Amino acid sequence: MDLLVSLVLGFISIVLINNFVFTKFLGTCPYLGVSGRLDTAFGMGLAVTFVTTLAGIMTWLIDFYCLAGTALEITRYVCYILVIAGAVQLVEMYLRKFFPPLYEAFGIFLPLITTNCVILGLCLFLNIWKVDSFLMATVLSFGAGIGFTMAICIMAGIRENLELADVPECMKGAPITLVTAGLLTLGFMGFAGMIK
Amino acid sequence: MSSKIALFFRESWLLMVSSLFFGGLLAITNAAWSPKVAENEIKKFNRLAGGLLTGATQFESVKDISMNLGKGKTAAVDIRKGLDASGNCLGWAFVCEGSGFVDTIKLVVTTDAGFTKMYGFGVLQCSETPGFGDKLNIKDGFYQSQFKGVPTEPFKLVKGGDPKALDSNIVAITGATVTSRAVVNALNEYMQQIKPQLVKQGLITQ
Amino acid sequence: MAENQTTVWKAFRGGLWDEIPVLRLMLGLCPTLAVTTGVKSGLTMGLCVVFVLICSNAVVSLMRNLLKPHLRIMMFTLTIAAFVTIADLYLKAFQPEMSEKLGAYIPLIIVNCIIICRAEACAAKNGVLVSVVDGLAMGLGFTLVLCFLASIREVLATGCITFSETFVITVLNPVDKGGWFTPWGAMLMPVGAFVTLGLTLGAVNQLTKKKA
Amino acid sequence: MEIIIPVIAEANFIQTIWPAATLMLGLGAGFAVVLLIASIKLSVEEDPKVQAIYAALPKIDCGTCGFAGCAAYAKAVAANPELLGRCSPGGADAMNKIAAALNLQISGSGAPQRPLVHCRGHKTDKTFFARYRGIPACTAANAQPPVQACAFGCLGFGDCVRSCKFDALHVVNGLATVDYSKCTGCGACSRACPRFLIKMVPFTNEPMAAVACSSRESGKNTRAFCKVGCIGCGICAKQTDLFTVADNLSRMNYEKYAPSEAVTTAMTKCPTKVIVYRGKTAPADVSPEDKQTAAAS
Amino acid sequence: METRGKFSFPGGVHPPEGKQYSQGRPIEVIPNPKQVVVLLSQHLGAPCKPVVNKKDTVKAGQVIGTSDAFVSAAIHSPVNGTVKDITLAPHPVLGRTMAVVIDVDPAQNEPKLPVAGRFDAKFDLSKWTSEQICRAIKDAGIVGMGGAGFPARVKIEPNPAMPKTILIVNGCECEPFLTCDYRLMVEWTWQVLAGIRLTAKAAGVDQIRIGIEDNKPEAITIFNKAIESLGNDEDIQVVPVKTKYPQGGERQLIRAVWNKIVPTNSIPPVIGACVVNVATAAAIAEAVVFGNPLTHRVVSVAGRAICKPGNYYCPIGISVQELIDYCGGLTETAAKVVMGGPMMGFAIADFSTPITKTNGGLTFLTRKEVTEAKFNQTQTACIRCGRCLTACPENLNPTKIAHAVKANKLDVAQEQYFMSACIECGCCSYVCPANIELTGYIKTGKLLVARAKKKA
Amino acid sequence: MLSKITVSPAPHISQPLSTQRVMLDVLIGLAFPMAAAIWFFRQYAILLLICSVGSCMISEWLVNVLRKKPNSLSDLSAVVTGVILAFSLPPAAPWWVAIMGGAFAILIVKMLYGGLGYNVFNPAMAARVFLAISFGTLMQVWTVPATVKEGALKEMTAANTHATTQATAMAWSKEAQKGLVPAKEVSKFYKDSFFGTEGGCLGETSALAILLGGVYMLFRKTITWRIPAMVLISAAVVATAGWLIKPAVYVNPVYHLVGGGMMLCAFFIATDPVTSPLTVKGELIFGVGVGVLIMLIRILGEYPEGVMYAVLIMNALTPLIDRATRLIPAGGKPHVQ
Ligand SMILES: Cc1cc2nc3c(=O)[nH]c(=O)nc-3n(C[C@@H](O)[C@H](O)[C@H](O)COP(=O)(O)O)c2cc1C
Ligand SMILES: Cc1cc2nc3c(=O)[nH]c(=O)nc-3n(C[C@H](O)[C@H](O)[C@H](O)COP(=O)(O)O)c2cc1C
Ligand SMILES: Cc1cc2nc3c(=O)[nH]c(=O)nc-3n(C[C@H](O)[C@H](O)[C@H](O)COP(=O)(O)O)c2cc1C
Ligand SMILES: Cc1cc2nc3c(=O)[nH]c(=O)nc-3n(C[C@H](O)[C@H](O)[C@H](O)CO)c2cc1C
Ligand code: SF4
Ligand code: SF4
Ligand code: SF4
Ligand code: SF4
Ligand code: FES
Repeated sequence: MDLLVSLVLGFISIVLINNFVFTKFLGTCPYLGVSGRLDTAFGMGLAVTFVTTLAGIMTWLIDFYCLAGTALEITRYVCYILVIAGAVQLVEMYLRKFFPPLYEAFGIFLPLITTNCVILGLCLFLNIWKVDSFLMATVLSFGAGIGFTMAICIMAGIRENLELADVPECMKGAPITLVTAGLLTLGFMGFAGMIK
Repeated sequence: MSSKIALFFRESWLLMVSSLFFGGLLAITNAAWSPKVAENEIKKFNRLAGGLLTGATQFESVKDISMNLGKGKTAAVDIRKGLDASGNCLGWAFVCEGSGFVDTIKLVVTTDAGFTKMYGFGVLQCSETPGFGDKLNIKDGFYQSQFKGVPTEPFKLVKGGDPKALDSNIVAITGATVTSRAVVNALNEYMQQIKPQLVKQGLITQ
Repeated sequence: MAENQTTVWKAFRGGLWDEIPVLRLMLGLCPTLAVTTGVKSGLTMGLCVVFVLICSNAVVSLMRNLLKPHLRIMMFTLTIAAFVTIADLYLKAFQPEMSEKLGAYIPLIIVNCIIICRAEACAAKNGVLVSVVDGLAMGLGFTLVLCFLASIREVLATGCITFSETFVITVLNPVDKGGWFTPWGAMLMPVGAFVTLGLTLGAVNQLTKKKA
Repeated sequence: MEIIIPVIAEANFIQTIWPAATLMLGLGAGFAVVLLIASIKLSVEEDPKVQAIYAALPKIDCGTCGFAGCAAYAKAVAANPELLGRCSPGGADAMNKIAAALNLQISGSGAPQRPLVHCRGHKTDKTFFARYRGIPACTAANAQPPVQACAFGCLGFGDCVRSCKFDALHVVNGLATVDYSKCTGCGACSRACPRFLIKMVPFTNEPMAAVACSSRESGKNTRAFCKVGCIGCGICAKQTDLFTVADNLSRMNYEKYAPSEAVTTAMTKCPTKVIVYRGKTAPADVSPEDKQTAAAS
Repeated sequence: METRGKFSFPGGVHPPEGKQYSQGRPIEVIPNPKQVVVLLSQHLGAPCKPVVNKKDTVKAGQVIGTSDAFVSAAIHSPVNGTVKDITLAPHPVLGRTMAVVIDVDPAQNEPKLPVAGRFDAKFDLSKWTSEQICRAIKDAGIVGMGGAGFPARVKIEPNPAMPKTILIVNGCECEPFLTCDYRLMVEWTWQVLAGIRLTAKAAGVDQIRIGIEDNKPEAITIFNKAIESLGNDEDIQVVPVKTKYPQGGERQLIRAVWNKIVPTNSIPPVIGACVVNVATAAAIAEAVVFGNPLTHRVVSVAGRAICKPGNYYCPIGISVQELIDYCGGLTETAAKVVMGGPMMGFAIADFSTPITKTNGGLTFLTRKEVTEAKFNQTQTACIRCGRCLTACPENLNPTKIAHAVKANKLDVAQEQYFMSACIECGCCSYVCPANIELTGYIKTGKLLVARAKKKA
Repeated sequence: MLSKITVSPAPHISQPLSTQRVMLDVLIGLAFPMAAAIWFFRQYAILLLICSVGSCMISEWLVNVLRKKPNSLSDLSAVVTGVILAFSLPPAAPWWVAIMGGAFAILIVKMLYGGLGYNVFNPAMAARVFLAISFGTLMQVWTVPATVKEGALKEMTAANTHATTQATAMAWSKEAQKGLVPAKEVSKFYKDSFFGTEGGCLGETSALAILLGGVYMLFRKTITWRIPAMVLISAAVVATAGWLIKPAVYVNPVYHLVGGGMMLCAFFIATDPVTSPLTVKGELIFGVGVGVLIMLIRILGEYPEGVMYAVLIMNALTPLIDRATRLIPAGGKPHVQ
């Protein structure tokens, strides 16, 4: 029961309170780039969730069983990124060949994700936070993706409305999106301190 | 089969060679710099603790002191004995953790040799909100100063009062009660648990 | 040779103005937002990126003719990750405070889009010299932007620019040092990062539009 | 360097580096195998056009274009050329290459198609009944009972201007006027005009002569409604058979047009001066009224 | 009224009724003008081709325009005279269209009189078969006189694919200021009733419901009495509906009276309803009984900006200017001249525009009635107050549609916000505090879609 | 004659209602709490109101000038923003805080998006959060109302001079949650919150005055019942749940409803049409969201008051809510041809 509660709290915390986009600035590029339309944003979010979960679990396992406490720690970053890049490339090819509809729906976002900070950031933070349980690592990885999905969907909704707004010419596009992102973080500060 | 292997090497030799090369490079760099990294860690502790324990030149770790975190969990406490150049014990320094407003707060706390008086604390890690909780960080700020030289009896957090009075009443940082309370609670917990263990090991007297 | 010089010059100018990262290319935003709380951390980050960019550009340029399509990304990330690790280690060893402050954002240089972008767009097509100059210029451009943003944020958030305990430039005299300026805590928080960058981008748009 | 060298000198070289180097070699080799097999087994046929576009892109999958990576953008541009120029890392270079891949240039065969606005009535030439206070768009104004007497002429609210992606069209004193130096002949404007005033015509010559009017009103009405409307008098048709008059309106055969004495005569003899030159080298068309005000000031 | 508020629909607005100007004025026959301009497009569907030539002499009631298309209606001369010209003339909706200009013969210049006096309770339906009635409607060129101008025969003729079960008579006249239908119902009760019963017979339906807004209690009483005095067992009922604009919209009326909903982008016959305006019914009665074509109609002239408001029986083709002159001219404060009512009518600037078959009124508005903001077109951005959404009788999102149209996102307007379902009633624009021409944008959007479709 | 005639699309008449009038009605509604604020906080209230409103108006004017747009001050929305911002400041906040808040609200949160009608977030609330995180300590000085002579809890009325701080209603509730005071004792003072005889932000103290203003706006149809009712009902439900489960630490729901910014939020802030959903269903969801979030933050969060965060979060969700509650035409979705 304690475990369950801590998992749930961990999940809520990483989605709402320590949301990677709002508090750690991770994944900002796609957050700005792919948030123009809600359906694309949602696809991107799902893809990120999939990859964070996958990468989080894999790197946690590698770290926990191979690297931690040995001289190999020095190769941590290289291992992480190779695992992420390789796995993503593989999944992409696989989907493309065997599940074209799924590929169309979210596989096309996969290459974009290899170079997305959320993924590597999550793996690094799992390490920094010293997450020591496989379940927690899984839940946090999944939660990070969900948090990203939530953030990018909210932004996409706003941006669809902004298209009709009389935003000054020089602020159109990325600048106003950044300002919006900033104001969004103001709101989400309300969750601060809810769970520690 | 052999043609497949040939294909494999034709396609992949570069990656493999690079892997080998970069692996080596990393290892060498690591070998060269890792001692320095380890040294930094110790330095930081020493600098913080040394700043509070004037005269201490080296710190000696003490084993088997642990904290009961409740729910059956325990954690080892990083506690060291501060020695002056001639090896006299000047006091104790330990790392103390508490959960703040944003994230965990880590402090280095120093006491006198008899564990009866606090010399003060330094901040190892604190990511409290700027302008609120991070006032904790201000070296020799009013909050930190309140702990300098007060007895190690349990502290009490009060809102309002005179911060200059050196007693167990600790005045909270305005707008950051949570942070302030986290520090007070952590200090109380740690000192209460550590002291008997030190006594038990015969390192201090009651 | 003359031609080579012009490409080198072009690469240099490109990085510092025409295609200055962040402002024009809209890449590498995460570190930009995260580390611009202070000029010092911005500068450190920027210099790390300069180092990684130069090295990775050089290596990629050297092996540009040997790359196989299916291992391209692998090769790039491997190279970059190795150099980033070295930079990280260096900071840990010689700049421990900065290393602590920048935390995960140094290893995150690996996925900083600028670096892969330059590997693809420049190093994979050009000789070593041009690639290295490109790396240097792009890196410096990035550093410049970081420092610019960081100086705005740091000044508004603290009133001063702090390099070390002894080296502090006071711009707006803050209240806690007996001045009049009440620092804006918000500038150190995410909102300060996003809004400053947004407004800067808007200003750049406005300025370049006028010129065109 | 001075830090590294002693280490290498001191330590057992092999022992220092073997764990890391082997681990990485293993990883490298492992991925090399897996990805090689995958690239062979999982290859998918691609549209060559998409491939060509993809080749022109920087392949960094940064998402700046608003699509999910370079491949997705390549596909989208291939399907919809209007998305050209979204890739900022690729810059102008990539854009030109994509344009080439998409064959966007107007093919060289025949005269280029260019828009011709078949109206010459500037605001000051036309009669108005009242004030239009509705939506400032031609399509909206055209759906209202006429405010401007001529129900065929340019409304001047610039639906065409907004449709032009190349800033090649402007409303000048109430009349849509093409800037032929910027126009690419894409034809968007001709689709935008609710009065069908803009026709894409073959620019067989530069400048082109044109009957800049669409009014099918009787001559009498046209005269009452507009100072520069075609009244269908037929004088032009008498000069050359390039002009034919029907429904009170003269029309010109643009395919066959070539500069000639007869056309020039028609221009000078046209009582309302509605036959004009249009094109890059055509003189700016200013209505008589404007001339007066210009002279006065 | 005990049923007040009972029969209605969601949404809608309550504009000032403005009926006081002409409500109390009996229908007045006006003298023939010197010239009439009979437009050749007065209905939905294919325009007519002229069948007379310049200088021909024409008799009152003579066909001057026909079309072979199924959805069309013939056009007749309302006067004796000579064809002066066949030319472009201003049309209240379509810009400038072809029209036959007829100079009235000064010698045979007596205006046509209404025939209402010749109908009474003893009207005998059985003299005509369904086919005969349809034939008469067709020959008389009758179109819907409630506004849409759909050829009446097409609507009424039984159609095996869509059997009709109910005839709903539209006596709502929800449009502010207009009173012509009210006067018809009160003065020509028997003619209207005869027309209704003929229509029901032609359409093959037994159930007749007459929807009248409850702000016209006299009309309701008169009709109830008339139906009672018929004394037979026909299923005719008057349904007093709530006074609310656009109660007279057929989709709204069907919902209020019959509690059924016409599917989006569809027409009433799909669910078995036939909706006819009272003026149409009156015209049908005259056509069937006397063989008179539709050449005259009652036009209400209302508003503060006209000197002598009233309800006038006038020839179709008479110009607005002529009516204005007859009514004593515009007042000083006139700001807008609207063909039709203020909610759906068309503001005109060219007063030579002729009256058409579908034109039930002329509204003359002062600047104050138009409101200063509307007159000066002072708008703010949409404040997203949602008033337009709650006012829309079709449950649409007018602000989103309008903004999508403005941004040229027609697919969004249609696929996400269902632009085509808009009935262009104007409720949204009426309530908008930001004074945005929502209905105008939506109409524009529909035109753009239509044009894009045509091109494709 | 002709020149006086105009032509424009139907309809040709319109409701005698304009944006300006809507905003004026809001200002009239706000006049009630404004009177209360001035009564309780005297010169503090007047100074902050002037600074905040003035700053908002000057900022808006400035942007219009810079963008060469017609002056939009006459729509009065900037004044509304200014007043609401001032209402959400502590009475003892320095004057320049109000000025900076007004500038942030209008320049960044409103005009960058194109001005009235286009902003995503509630300008006053976004500015309030900005000020709170920038000038933490300055934003937490709670002045005792000038009218309070003798008070409820002893500490609350240690002195009744101006600029004496006291805990706000919400701070007391937080204390109760931490077990420092019995919730029951705290709950007793809901009457102070209702009439406004307690510390708090300028405009929020008197629930009574806000209610009067709200009723005026409801009567004028400036706002509908939907958002206020949903905010209050949902908040009451959450508060009641907490209260029933742990009456020792959670104050009673009435206290939550009349205390803090709840009333001001329900009637004047959450109802901002620009930043709340368009559809009826959307408004209901929005109201529930705001109410629940306020209570979650009050009960579970570290902040004593949740209004500003709750409103901003729901503002951000508004486009998605609008989308989720998209209207279906009365005749059903059209068939795809
Ligand atoms: C935009 C703006 C920002 C200001 N910021 C501050 C500030 O951060 N701190 C401050 O004490 N005064 C600030 N002021 C006001 C000071 O300039 C003022 O002179 C000062 O507060 C008066 O001194 P006092 O502390 O004796 O009242 C600001 C004024 C404006 C207009
Ligand atoms: C933006 C913001 C940041 C805050 N950061 C902290 C913080 O870092 N540490 C803290 O203890 N309280 C912080 N608080 C304040 C607490 O949420 C809350 O006000 C406190 O528990 C009660 O403070 P008081 O009793 O001193 O007034 C912050 C508040 C705000 C608005
Ligand atoms: C918004 C709106 C309001 C209408 N109001 C009326 C009305 O008040 N009276 C009426 O007879 N027809 C009105 N109509 C027209 C009816 O929808 C319908 O076309 C007419 O009643 C059918 O009869 P008809 O074919 O005989 O004209 C209105 C239409 C719309 C779209
Ligand atoms: C009922 C109502 C409530 C409003 N509430 C606020 C508010 O809380 N904050 C604000 O800045 N403006 C408010 N406004 C004013 C205006 O709508 C707001 O400034 C817009 O968000 C600016 O585009 C309100 C207006 C109305 C009609
Ligand atoms: S829309 Fe196309 S054809 Fe028309 S003016 Fe512009 S570029 Fe030329
Ligand atoms: S040419 Fe057509 S679209 Fe262009 S302004 Fe004239 S009427 Fe409008
Ligand atoms: S005009 Fe259309 S959108 Fe507006 S209220 Fe009427 S039906 Fe609804
Ligand atoms: S009524 Fe006007 S202001 Fe209100 S939502 Fe509709 S369009 Fe916007
Ligand atoms: S730097 Fe591009 S996603 Fe973070």
